[in-house]
Amino acid sequence: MKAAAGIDIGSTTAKCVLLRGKDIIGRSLNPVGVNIVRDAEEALRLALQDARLDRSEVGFVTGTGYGRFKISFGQLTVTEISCHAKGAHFLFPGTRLVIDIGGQDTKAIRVNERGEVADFAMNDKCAAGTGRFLDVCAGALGYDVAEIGPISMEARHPVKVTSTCTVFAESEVTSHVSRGKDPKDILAGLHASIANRTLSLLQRVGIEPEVTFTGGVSRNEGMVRALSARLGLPVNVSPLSQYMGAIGAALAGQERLDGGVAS
Amino acid sequence: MVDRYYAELDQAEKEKRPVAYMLVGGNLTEIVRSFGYEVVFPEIVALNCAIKHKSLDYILQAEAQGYGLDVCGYVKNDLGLQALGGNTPFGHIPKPDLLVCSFSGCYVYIKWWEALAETLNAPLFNFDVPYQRTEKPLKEDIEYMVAQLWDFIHLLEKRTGRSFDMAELKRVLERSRRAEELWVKYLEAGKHRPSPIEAYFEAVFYMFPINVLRGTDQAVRFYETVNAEVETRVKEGTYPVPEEKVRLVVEGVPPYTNYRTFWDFFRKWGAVSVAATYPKVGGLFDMGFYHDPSRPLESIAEYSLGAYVNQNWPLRRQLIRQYIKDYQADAVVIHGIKSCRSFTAGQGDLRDWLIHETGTPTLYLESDHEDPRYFAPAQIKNRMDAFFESLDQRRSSAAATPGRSTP
Amino acid sequence: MALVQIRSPGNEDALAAPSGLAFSPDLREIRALRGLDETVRMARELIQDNTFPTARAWVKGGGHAAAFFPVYTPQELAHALGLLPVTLHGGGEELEITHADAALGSFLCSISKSTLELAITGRLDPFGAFVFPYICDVSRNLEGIFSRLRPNAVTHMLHLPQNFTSSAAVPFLVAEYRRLLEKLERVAKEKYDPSALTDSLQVYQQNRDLLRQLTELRRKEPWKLPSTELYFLERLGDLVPAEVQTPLLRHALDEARERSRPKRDAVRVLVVGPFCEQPTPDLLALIEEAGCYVVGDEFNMLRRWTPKVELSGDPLENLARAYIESKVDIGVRATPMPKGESIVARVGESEAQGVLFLTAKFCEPALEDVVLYRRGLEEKKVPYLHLEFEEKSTSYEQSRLQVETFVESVLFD
Amino acid sequence: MITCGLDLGSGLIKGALLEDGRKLLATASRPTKGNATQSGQLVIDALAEEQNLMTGDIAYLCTTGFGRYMFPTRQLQVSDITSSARGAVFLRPGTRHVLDVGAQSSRAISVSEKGKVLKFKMNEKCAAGAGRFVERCSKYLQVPLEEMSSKALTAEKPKLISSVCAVLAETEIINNVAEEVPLADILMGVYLSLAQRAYALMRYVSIQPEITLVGGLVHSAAMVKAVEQTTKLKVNAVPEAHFAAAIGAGLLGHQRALKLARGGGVAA
Ligand SMILES: Nc1ncnc2c1ncn2[C@@H]1O[C@H](COP(=O)(O)OP(=O)(O)O)[C@@H](O)[C@H]1O
Ligand SMILES: Nc1ncnc2c1ncn2[C@@H]1O[C@H](COP(=O)(O)OP(=O)(O)O)[C@@H](O)[C@H]1O
Ligand code: SF4
Ligand code: SF4
Ligand code: SF4
Repeated sequence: MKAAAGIDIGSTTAKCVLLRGKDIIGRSLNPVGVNIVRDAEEALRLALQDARLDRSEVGFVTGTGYGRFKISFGQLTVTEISCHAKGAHFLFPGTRLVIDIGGQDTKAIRVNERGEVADFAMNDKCAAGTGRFLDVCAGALGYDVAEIGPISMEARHPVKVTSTCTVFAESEVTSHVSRGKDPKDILAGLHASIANRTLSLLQRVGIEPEVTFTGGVSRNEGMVRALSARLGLPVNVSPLSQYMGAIGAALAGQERLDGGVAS
Repeated sequence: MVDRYYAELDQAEKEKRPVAYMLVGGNLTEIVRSFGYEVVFPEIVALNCAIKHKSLDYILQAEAQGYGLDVCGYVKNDLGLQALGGNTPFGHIPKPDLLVCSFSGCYVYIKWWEALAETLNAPLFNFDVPYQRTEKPLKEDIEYMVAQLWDFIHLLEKRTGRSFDMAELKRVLERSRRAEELWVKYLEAGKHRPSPIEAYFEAVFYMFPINVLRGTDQAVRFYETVNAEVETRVKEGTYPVPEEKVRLVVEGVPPYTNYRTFWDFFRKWGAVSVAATYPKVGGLFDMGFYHDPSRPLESIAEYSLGAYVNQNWPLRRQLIRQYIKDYQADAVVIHGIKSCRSFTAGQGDLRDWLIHETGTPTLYLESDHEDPRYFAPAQIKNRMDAFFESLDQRRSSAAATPGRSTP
Repeated sequence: MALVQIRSPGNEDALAAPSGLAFSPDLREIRALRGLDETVRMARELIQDNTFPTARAWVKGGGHAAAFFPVYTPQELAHALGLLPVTLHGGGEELEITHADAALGSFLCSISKSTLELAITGRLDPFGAFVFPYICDVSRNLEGIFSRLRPNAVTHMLHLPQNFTSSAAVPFLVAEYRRLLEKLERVAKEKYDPSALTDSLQVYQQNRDLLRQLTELRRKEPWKLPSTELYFLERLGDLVPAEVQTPLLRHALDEARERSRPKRDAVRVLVVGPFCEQPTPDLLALIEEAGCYVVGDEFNMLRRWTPKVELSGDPLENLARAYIESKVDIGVRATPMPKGESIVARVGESEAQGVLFLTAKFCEPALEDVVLYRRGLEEKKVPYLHLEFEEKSTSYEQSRLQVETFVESVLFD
Repeated sequence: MITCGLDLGSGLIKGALLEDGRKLLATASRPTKGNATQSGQLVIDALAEEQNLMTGDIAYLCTTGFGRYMFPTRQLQVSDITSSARGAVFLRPGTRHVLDVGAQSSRAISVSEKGKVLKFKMNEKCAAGAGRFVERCSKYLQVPLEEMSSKALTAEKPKLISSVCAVLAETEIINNVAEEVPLADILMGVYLSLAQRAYALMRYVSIQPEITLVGGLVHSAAMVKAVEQTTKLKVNAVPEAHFAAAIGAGLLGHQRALKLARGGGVAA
């Protein structure tokens, strides 16, 4: 059986997943730079390497994410909204609500029992409350994004962060630091502020368990906890959460393969 | 026809004929024209500027005067244009001799006309139209408006030295009524499957005469031609969207700055609007209202009261529900306008109501009608793709598993 | 005396059990006279408690309450029916907005969102009626949303006339008030009685007179009554009946007059714009700290709109006529005279040295007027500053910088 | 009499030493790091050392800028809009309009011939219009900050940035790189976008020549060119203008000291 590849070109990272039947046989994650076509190829190459598979074994390539139109070697493009829904349904079949927080946007997706998108909403206006927001604030405090989640969870007196703008949040963070606030507390405040903003987005589609959290920011435990607390519900997270879009794309390709479309 | 209208304005200016400025919603075009005024509709000028990609220059001019980022783009387009001398790519816009503010459906009207009055030093008549909160107009509302209309008529008599001719007004209203009936016939063609009309993108162009040229023979003839064209389409099977896949009801003002791009996003998915609320900003003729020569001033008052945005949310919701049913629509698309609160405040609630209480899939998009800085094509396209994708998906799986309804 | 009886830590989700201040149904804790500082402190606490403790106490004692959105609404009508009229002035800085965004839209003022949030989170449950005046499209549309959200309550979009010269405006407004009365009667379970309305008009007349004396004192001797104090005294009337507020005002006036405080070297400013959404108390304090005396403002326009209501004759008509004949210049009604002239005249009356436009973000009525006002001020070389605010903000660096620069530009030569 | 103006900015602390409010003796700057009081003192020490003075020789110290309240030994503080205006008129007496582009905000100021602020406007909530944006672009595009301007000046067809958001603008820039827009064109696009935002502020307060640019971006010839192109007017840009706020604070300090010596004055 040929494998299906799903490639998700996001604003910050390119992800690729190889799927054969119901098995994820390879994956890759690399940063997107200036040459998107090359990054997509690289993502596929790395995933093939991971799966020890030859390019000829891939029967179908599906692209998703903001850069999906740049994947010139793919056969199909699907929006990341459908893909995250599909992917989340695949890993957590009971999912009814998907929260995807990526590098530059946040999405709330309500899915039906078949993993189809019933309704969705996205953040508008600006980059506030997204992964980028966390990246910038982590930078202002001199941490790496991977560290800030766990640190935020040690806070005892979270400070209030009100700035709705990523750039101004950075200066708000700096001014809290200069006033001698504990970085833990500032980070906890940042996480709470994003959780709150996300909740308001989720309200647009309606909150229904089970909730699955996807996208790069779901790797941040602090964020998972803040969201779950704000929702008052447990939240599914998989180690593969950041790959959810790529998994969904691969699944869409797999369906085509099953339907008899050859490459 | 639009060109001819601007040429006419130019002519009026040269001949020194009096010019009145009016708002589209609930306008008093019949009365004003019967006193020999040419009429400028700054909203229409503004949207034409946006289509021609000129609006940003005027908006920036207005912002330099101090109009904030959040002020309605029409207002900024108009005041910026005035400050720059009134020259548009399609002709010169003459200055007003009279400002008629039909306060119907939008509070900004009051502020806008006030600013014009102060900036251009022109007399202003405020025609206060109560907000419509009941299905049938209230007696006191009509009495209030008719009293104001008489004040207005007396003002016009004083300003022009002409005396009011009721018989002439009745003849004009008769022609209005003819045009209105033909317009409704056009709109209702959207009930056919596939639809021979595009009730949003196309109707927006065709609504010009019904708002601006009501009461003229020209308007009547225009809709006769349009309807003949629609009949030919049906006969020959040439439809605006050749392969109709999704039938939509569209709510909201279009993004005039990127009109074509926006339309193309719909066409790509075989989506056609079969009914829309925006072409009803002038009046809800398709809901049974027509100007009535036997009750001239009363029917004019009812017309002003019945403009789409002058209806409260319960009435707006009801109308949209009716459209979905009558036009067999599959989904609703709402286009929110950043700088127009009149239309937009509450559209989120409408979306929620449509999805949860009527079970209609609904997409909400946001940009601006005049300000190109707020049209983010990639974002809008992404949302549309995802929406139509999911609609498609749910349909095919509903077809595969009969008996299961799409949520 | 201990005012605070229960105070929750502001936990959003613990709303089922109402938190905040608690009172007895006759509000006797509030009626007790006390010193000016204490009154201000009490008013501030009451206003910042967004669970509407007075209305809750009132309803618990068997009464009914009606909520009114700013700016002008004839609260006398509710008063005459024995309802507690409460003005909804937003959610303040503590309220988190999570639900309301979805129903409204991104580019709207905060007060519309916070008011809706208050309703969604159950904080407005004590109210049986919601009245929204047509001051702008947002307030108007909000009524439609409330009617869906609170189907069991009475909602009304009050159309206030914009044609002040038509002879039909008063009869129209009387009819409009009658429609409102009919709805309020349902909530109050009382019938409208004209003589009760006349009594209410009188109660409100007294209340307005005192408020006017207080603002007059502040205009003349701002060091005796800073605006931060006046503001809370006035806003107390949002939450308690006029007859409860009036004696407190009288007491405060007497005390303020007697105060001896040094006069600072500050710039006298007229504050224009915050007639609906309210800035945070900290922002108000900042303005005074940075070197301004606020000698005139647009807060609490409700009680200034109809300076005098005739007491003899048909009370409903008197109330309507007072509205139509009012000469107030404000962003939410058609202008009685050109804005440019009007602002210059207002500067003159308040003997201000400059104007501070303090407008809520996205508040179109206020934003559009600023342009015309500016033009008038520039012609007469009156300095001005325009600041935008939001109901909720904690970072004041930018505002402080601008107010200080403004003060320096007036004071330094 | 020697007075000192200290501008505690968000990125850089700048100091100026003046003699009798007429002569600029020295300027110095240090990055704002950690404790503002300490960094500020370092600047004052550097100034004193250059002029062979003791700290006690400074008759009056006036602070300005974002951190103006954070320096306890100041005698007076003024806003950086007030001080930039004074400083600009000191450096270029014909100035009637000052454009100040700093790290976090841009301001347009119209001034009287004495340097008094008549009207001013700063950029709104959105952070898209100031120097920090240039810094981020420099990081992103891996061009050292000092070279941004000279590279930009070689542009042939500058590519404007349409996004109003500083963060999303970065994405837009990356897209431009991907689409192989020449680096110089992207860089000049950055300056032109800044200039356009600034122009909106300038129009609001009404533009009158002469225009003087102050703040950190005076070092960027590309910024000067961009503003000149956008406004179609000549723009003064002298290197000392980076210290305009510090100079202005020194001047105001001098005025104030004189008044005190005369025993009058209530201002501030
Ligand atoms: N190890 C990690 N721990 C916490 N957060 C992470 C980690 N890795 C990535 N992120 C976050 O994920 C974001 C990228 O998410 P992703 O879904 O890949 O975005 P996109 O699809 O837009 O490229 C980053 O901005 C960062 O905040
Ligand atoms: N040597 C330099 N070359 C180019 N740009 C510079 C240089 N120094 C500073 N800048 C620019 O000036 C900005 C800082 O300006 P400044 O007026 O000092 O800000 P602040 O007063 O807020 O600290 C930086 O963001 C940077 O863009
Ligand atoms: S209805 Fe909207 S677009 Fe029209 S004038 Fe009012 S605010 Fe502007
Ligand atoms: S703040 Fe302004 S826009 Fe908002 S509801 Fe009040 S008047 Fe209307
Ligand atoms: S600069 Fe800030 S406020 Fe502006 S759009 Fe970007 S993130 Fe949002």
